[in-house]
Order: sequence, then structure tokens, then C-alpha cells
Amino acid sequence: MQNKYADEGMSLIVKTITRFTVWLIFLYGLYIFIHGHLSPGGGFAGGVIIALSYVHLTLAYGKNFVSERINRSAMHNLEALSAIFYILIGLIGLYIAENFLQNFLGKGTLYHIISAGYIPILNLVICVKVGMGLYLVFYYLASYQVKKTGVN
Amino acid sequence: MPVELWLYFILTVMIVGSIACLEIKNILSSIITIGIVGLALSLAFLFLGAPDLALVQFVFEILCVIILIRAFAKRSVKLTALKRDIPETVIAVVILAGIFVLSIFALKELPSFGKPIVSVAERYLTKAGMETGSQNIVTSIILNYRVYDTLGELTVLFTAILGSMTILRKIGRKKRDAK
Amino acid sequence: MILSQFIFVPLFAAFLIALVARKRENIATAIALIATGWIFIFSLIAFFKLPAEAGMIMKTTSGWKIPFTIALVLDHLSAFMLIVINLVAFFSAFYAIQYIKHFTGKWNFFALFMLMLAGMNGVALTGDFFNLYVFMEISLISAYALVAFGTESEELEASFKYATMGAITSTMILFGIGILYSFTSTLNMAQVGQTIQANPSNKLLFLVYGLFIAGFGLKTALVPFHAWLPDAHPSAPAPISAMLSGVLIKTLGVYALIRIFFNIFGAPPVVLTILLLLATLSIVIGGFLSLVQWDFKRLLGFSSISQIGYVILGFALGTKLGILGGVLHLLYHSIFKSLLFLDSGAVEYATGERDIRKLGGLAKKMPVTSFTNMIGTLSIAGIPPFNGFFSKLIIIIACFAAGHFVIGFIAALASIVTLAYFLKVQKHAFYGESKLKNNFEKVPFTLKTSMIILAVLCLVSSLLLIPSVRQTTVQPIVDAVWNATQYIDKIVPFLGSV
Amino acid sequence: MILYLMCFFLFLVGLYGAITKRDLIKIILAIGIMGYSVNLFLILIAYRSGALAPILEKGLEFSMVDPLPQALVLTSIVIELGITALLAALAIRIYEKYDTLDITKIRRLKG
Repeated sequence: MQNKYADEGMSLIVKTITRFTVWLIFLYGLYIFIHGHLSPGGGFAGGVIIALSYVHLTLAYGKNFVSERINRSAMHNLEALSAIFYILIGLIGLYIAENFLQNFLGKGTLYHIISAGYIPILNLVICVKVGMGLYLVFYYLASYQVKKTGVN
Repeated sequence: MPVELWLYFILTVMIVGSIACLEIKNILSSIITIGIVGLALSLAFLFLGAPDLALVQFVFEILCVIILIRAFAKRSVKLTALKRDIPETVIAVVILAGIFVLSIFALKELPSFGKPIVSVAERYLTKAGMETGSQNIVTSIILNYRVYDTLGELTVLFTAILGSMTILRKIGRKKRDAK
Repeated sequence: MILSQFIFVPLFAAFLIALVARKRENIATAIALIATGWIFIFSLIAFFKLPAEAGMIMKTTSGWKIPFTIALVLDHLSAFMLIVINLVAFFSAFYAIQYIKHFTGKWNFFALFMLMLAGMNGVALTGDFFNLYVFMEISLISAYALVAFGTESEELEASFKYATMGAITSTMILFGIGILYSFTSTLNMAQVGQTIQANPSNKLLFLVYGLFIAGFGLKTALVPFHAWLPDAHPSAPAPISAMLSGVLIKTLGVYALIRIFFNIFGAPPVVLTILLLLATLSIVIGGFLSLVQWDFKRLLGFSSISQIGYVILGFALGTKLGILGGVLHLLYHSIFKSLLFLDSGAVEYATGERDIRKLGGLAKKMPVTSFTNMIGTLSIAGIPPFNGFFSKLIIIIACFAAGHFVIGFIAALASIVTLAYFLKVQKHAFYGESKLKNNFEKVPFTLKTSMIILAVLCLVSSLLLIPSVRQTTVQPIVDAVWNATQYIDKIVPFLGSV
Repeated sequence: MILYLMCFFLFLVGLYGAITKRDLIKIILAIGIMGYSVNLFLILIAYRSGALAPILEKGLEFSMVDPLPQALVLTSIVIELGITALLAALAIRIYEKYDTLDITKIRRLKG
């Protein structure tokens, strides 16, 4: 992977290993949130792990490399969109059932992966929201350039 | 080994770690020490039957430490030469010690460890699986019974992110022209 | 009545602004205005629908029975708070449309504004301790960010101070909630109240009282916990200062204190005495510190401490008359204090200056601002036909009626101090000779409109004291506070069994 | 009882740090410590001797710990992360403006 940011980030060894581990971390995040209603974990943990996989990439390759490949505007949109989606689920609950955010899907069979009504959907929404949001926070905090203007 | 003994050990580690974290004069060591305290807390959650929280605490702690290190330690931000203001510290310690002694009387009335009053939560334990179809009861609480809280929680995160972005704008005010 | 709309409409607006209005600022304005207008109208409807519903609407969320889920409870006190919040919010948002032109990041402003509003509405409506904490955090975090909105040195510093103090005390509140949960095993406010009033001598309660008074007292800016307010409120943009001083300290502070200590804990005498003391201290210290201020907005900030002292004083007397005074002063203060902050914002917008020694002669250049500011001054100082007079009079009379002669005397004296420092503003800023250095900009339309309407409200709201009007509007609120167990009694039938 | 006291002690250690330290980062960390202690307290009061995590298993009946505080702590951890991020952003900006993190030197505003 020849690129103009080859000097940034960490050493070549780290970069090479990162190429494999990033996907493992990402997949682990997916696993955690998909099984949120069956095993420990859920949307929040899954989202943070997914954010951490991006953070891992940024730390290893340097922020310029990543910011060229990740569309931050799309991340902002996804973040806001997932939050809107959460409220829409609530409104559907208000419309179909009678209360805001009431479950409107069948409960399914206990212990099965497709069960628990709207919980998996909410987990997905939360996972996207948390993953995108936390990566953005990390990105903005880490890439903020302190301009030395002296005491003003 | 009973749970209590493990917890005494973990809590001691946490207290010592916290004091160390506050007193160390190096910024990187300080942040790493608080990481250790957070990981000890994650361990405590495991012993107390809260694997969900152990997982979340673990990953959040990592993210926190990374954010703090990237934000401060990487910039070679120096901690100030901490000259201690002796009278202020003494007053603070005396007041806090007073609060601690008074709290002993109050905290005595708590239900003893390991025997909580469980009334509302009994419903979750017995019926949550049937009523929500979720195997993980904590998930069924945060995403079905108390789903409103989770909306608030998401909003807090959204607010914090938006707030950080707002604060990190380079230029806040537009210049006005002087006469 | 869909109670959750008070929360999800502003939230939806905030998310929508973040989604579609990042590049198009006019859309952000439109969304914010529609959302604030919508919930303002519905908050009025909610208040006047209440008597038909026997004074209490309770909606559970997510379809389970309380206490297994979170209940939204609308009684007269909550509905009153909703009206106050959304009234000030609507006019502040309207004012901000043109005011915010001097800043960058318009969409950030409106999104955070809507989030703060959602948080406050949530606090006013919720019937669950932990939910109260969550919504409180939403409005606080957006308030921290909004205080630092200009990103100048002073603003960042004030915001950091506010944020650290707020975070510390929020943790205390959470600790208190944890202790309450440990011996009641529920989070529903009514059920907690029921359990506590069955066994009121539990020593743990005193720890909870301490934690809650420190926690909510800081949000109210009562005197030992007031240090953040005179920095934070002046630093924010003017519409936000109006929101912070006008409603945020009242919703997170006064309302939460009243709801928890009166309705849930049944007004324990220890707490009332402490609050009475803190309120008196606030009145005196806030008043005297305002006297020495030269920064217009800072002066208003100190004056907020003093006035919020009157509100708490009224409630802490624990008599019906005192509560009436407290409720009225809460409403009136939010109207005239937001008016005064908007005025100071208009002055800053036009001249770029906040130090009243460097102003002068504005009465000719800014007739609308000057006139509305005069009305605000007369109201806050308690000059007869204006609203502030009546509420202060009622509080002082209630003090004497309850036998607290010294406190009543102090409150009356402090009212004169209020007049003194506001006359100082009038003299230096609006009359006398102009000492301006900067260019003078015209005050735009939306700023003027908001100020005029609030000034009219300063006069009109005195009408609430006419007995027949009072009977239907203010009296039910007073009853809801005074009749301590009414809240619990009305919710208990809804409780489901395990 | 002793566990609760230790937990409250941890809370006071955090409070001590928050009110006496003069460094912005130390204050942020102290607030974090207070948050840890509250979270731990909530989970301590939920523990039942010999109970397991509240996750159902097919065909098994066992005693489980109180799940409600766990849901609360999950929320409170997220809130703390939000506050930490916000405070960190503020501290960076303050460092940029004043070139120091010492709170005694950042006193442009008079109390």
C-alpha cells in the first residue's frame, strides 16, 4: 500500500498487523451487537468496538491516511439519521400500538436470534449511532491543531 | 474465595490507584493509572454478575484513555508545577473526613451486602423473558421496559459530540468592524 | 394528549437540523421555529386540558405498567413549568434568528438549543428519578456547550467552571438516587415517596437530603453553590443567557427541588429550614454583589442569584401564601429576566460593548431597547403596576405571616438594593452622554419583536392576580405543591403488581 | 457495610481531587473517579449472594442479581464518556488560548 502518508502513523510492522486485526475487531463489534439480546453486550458495546476499530486504524496509519478514505460527512449523516430512526420507531409504536416506543413486532421464540421484537433493530440503530459518534469525537479531539498564539 | 474478599482487594486497588492518579506529576502516567482503575472496576463488575457492564466499561475505558492520551499527552502538554496550597488542602481533607464520619451512621442502615431488597426488579427476573422475548434481561430492560432512558442516553451522546464539535470550531464570533 | 411530544418534537428537530441543515442555515432556523412554536401551543393546551382530567395526566412509555417503566406525569406544576419553559424558549429562538448572525455555526446553535429544550421539558414531565437525571444531563451538557459558543477565552473558562461543578454535583445526585434505590427498590417517584413516608426516620434519608440539596442547589445557584452563575450566564449568547437565567436554573433547580422535597419527601422541616437560610443568604449576597458590577450581563447574572433566592424563600416558608408568591415570582422572574438579558444582547449587538461605563445615551439611539429595558427594570425592582411588585409583596407578607420577621425585613430591604443597581444601569447606559467607540448597528426586527412582546407580558401577567383568574390558573399550582401527598395519592392507583 | 464505606471513600477521593487540584486534566480525571464510585455503588447494592448474571438459560432455574441497576449504570457510563469528551474539548481550547492548564493562571473572570 504505497501512499504519500507512508511516514505517518506507526512503523511498518504495526501497519501490516493492523490490516488483519482491524477486521477482527470490526467483526467482533458486529457479533456483539447482533447477539445483544442473547448474550452480554448490545448496541453500546458493539458500537464502541466498531468505533475502536476505526480508532485503531487511525492510530496505526495516521489521521491523514484515514481521513482521505473515510467520508466524514456521511458519518455525520448516518449519526443523525440513526437518531431520527430511533424516534421514528417510537412513533410507529405510538401509531400501531398505543404508547411511544412500544414494541410493535412479534416477540418470536425465546433464545432464537430473530426474536425479542424491536430490540435487535434498536440495537442496530444504537450501534451505528455510537460507532459513528464516538469515532467523530475521537477524530475531532485528536486532530485539533493547537495554534500557539501565546497568551492573548 | 468468596466474592467479598475479591471485592475488598479490587476496591483497595481502586482507591490506591485513584490517589496515585491524582498525585502523580506526570500526565501520561496519570492517565494510564486511571485506566487501571477503570479496568479494576470492569473486573469488579464481572465478580458482581454484570458481564454487560464489564464489557462496556472495558471498551469505554480504552476509548477514554486513548482520547485523553491523544488529546493531551501527545501534545507534550505539561502539568503545572503543582505547588500545594497547604491550608486549602487541610481544610478540604478535614471537611471530607467529617462527611465520611457522618456518612458511616447513615450507610449503616443500608441493607447488608448480598441481601438487597428486590421488589420491582423481581418482575423483570421472572417475566422479562416471556414478556419481551429477550434472553438477556439487562437488554430487555434498557431496550424495552425503560427504552425511554435509552433515548435520553443516545441524546446525551449526541449532545456531547455536537458540543465538542461546537467548542472545537476555530472561529466563534465574526469580527465586527471598529470605527 | 400525547405527553411524549414535548420531548420528541424538539429532539426530532435537533436531529433533523444535524441531518439536513448543516450547509443550509435557513432551514435550521425554520425547523427550530416550527418546533418551538408547536410545543409552546401544546403546552398551553395541556394546561387548560388538565382540569377536565382531574388535574393529572399520566402516560407510561413502552406499554408496561409503572413502576416497571417510565411514567410521564403532567400535573399542574409540570404544566406550569412547561408553559414557562416554552414561552421563553419560543421568544429566545425568535430573537436568535437575527442575533446569531454575529456568530459562526448557526446550525450547531439551533441543534443545541433544541436539545436543551428537550432536556428541560423532560425534567418537567418525568415521574422517574433516573429519567430525571438523564434529561437533566441532556440540558446541562448542551448548556455547557452553549456557554462556550463564542469560543473566546472567558467563555471557555466559564464553561469549564460550569461543566466541572455541574458534573460533580450531578454525580452526587446519582449517588443519592442510588441510595434511594437501595432501600426502596424502585425508581418511580410516587412509589419512592410512598415507601419513604411510611418510614420517615431512616438515617439514610439525611444523606440523601444532603446530596440532593448540594446537587440541585448548585443548579439553582443558591449561595454557597453560586460561583459558576455570574461567569456562565453572561458568557453565553444573549438568547441562551435568557434561557439559562430565565428557565434552566428554575427547571433543573427550583422545580426539581420542589417536586422532590415537597411532593416526594413530604416537605421535611429540616430541609425547609436549610432552604430558608440559603435563600436569605442568596437574596442578600446576590443583591450586594450586583451593586459593584459594571458589566451589564454580569450584573444581571448576580441579580438572578438574588431573585432566585426570593423564589426559594417563598416555597421554603411552606405556607400557602408563600408558595403562591414563589410560583408567581418564578413566572415573573423568567419573563423579566429573559427580557433584560435580551435587552443586554440587543445593546451588545448594536454597540459591541457590555461595560456600562463605556455606553451612554442609548435612549435616543435605541428607543425600543431602552423602553423595554425600563419596563424590565421597573418590574424586577418591584414598582407597583408591574408584575414583580405583586410577587415580592406576597412573599414578604408571607414571611411576616409565618413569623419570620427578620427574613421579611431583609427581603424588603434587598428589593431596594435591586432598584439601586438597576437605576445604575439606566443612568450609565441609557441616559447621559454617549461614550461609544464602535460602529453602531441597527437592532434587527426579530430582536425588537421579542423584546416588545416580553415587555407587554410583564404588564399583562399581573392580571393573574385578579381573584377569578387566579382561582383557575395559579391556585391549582399552589395546591399541587402545598398538598404534599396529592401527587403520590393520584399515581399510586396506577401502580402494577410484580 | 465496609464495601459501601470503601465505595463512599472512593467517591470522596474523587471529590477531594476535584476541589483541590489545580490542573484541568486532574480535575477531569477526578470527575471520572467520582463516576466510577457511583457506578460501583449501584452495582454493589444490586448484588445477591450466590447469584449469577441476569441472562436466562434454557431449562435452568437459578437466582440472578438485580438487573435494574445494571441498566442504569450502562446509561451512566455513556453519560460520563460524553462529559469527559466535552471537558477534554474545553481543556484543549483553554490550553490553546492561555498556553497553560493551571487553573490559578486562568483567572480572567473574577468570582
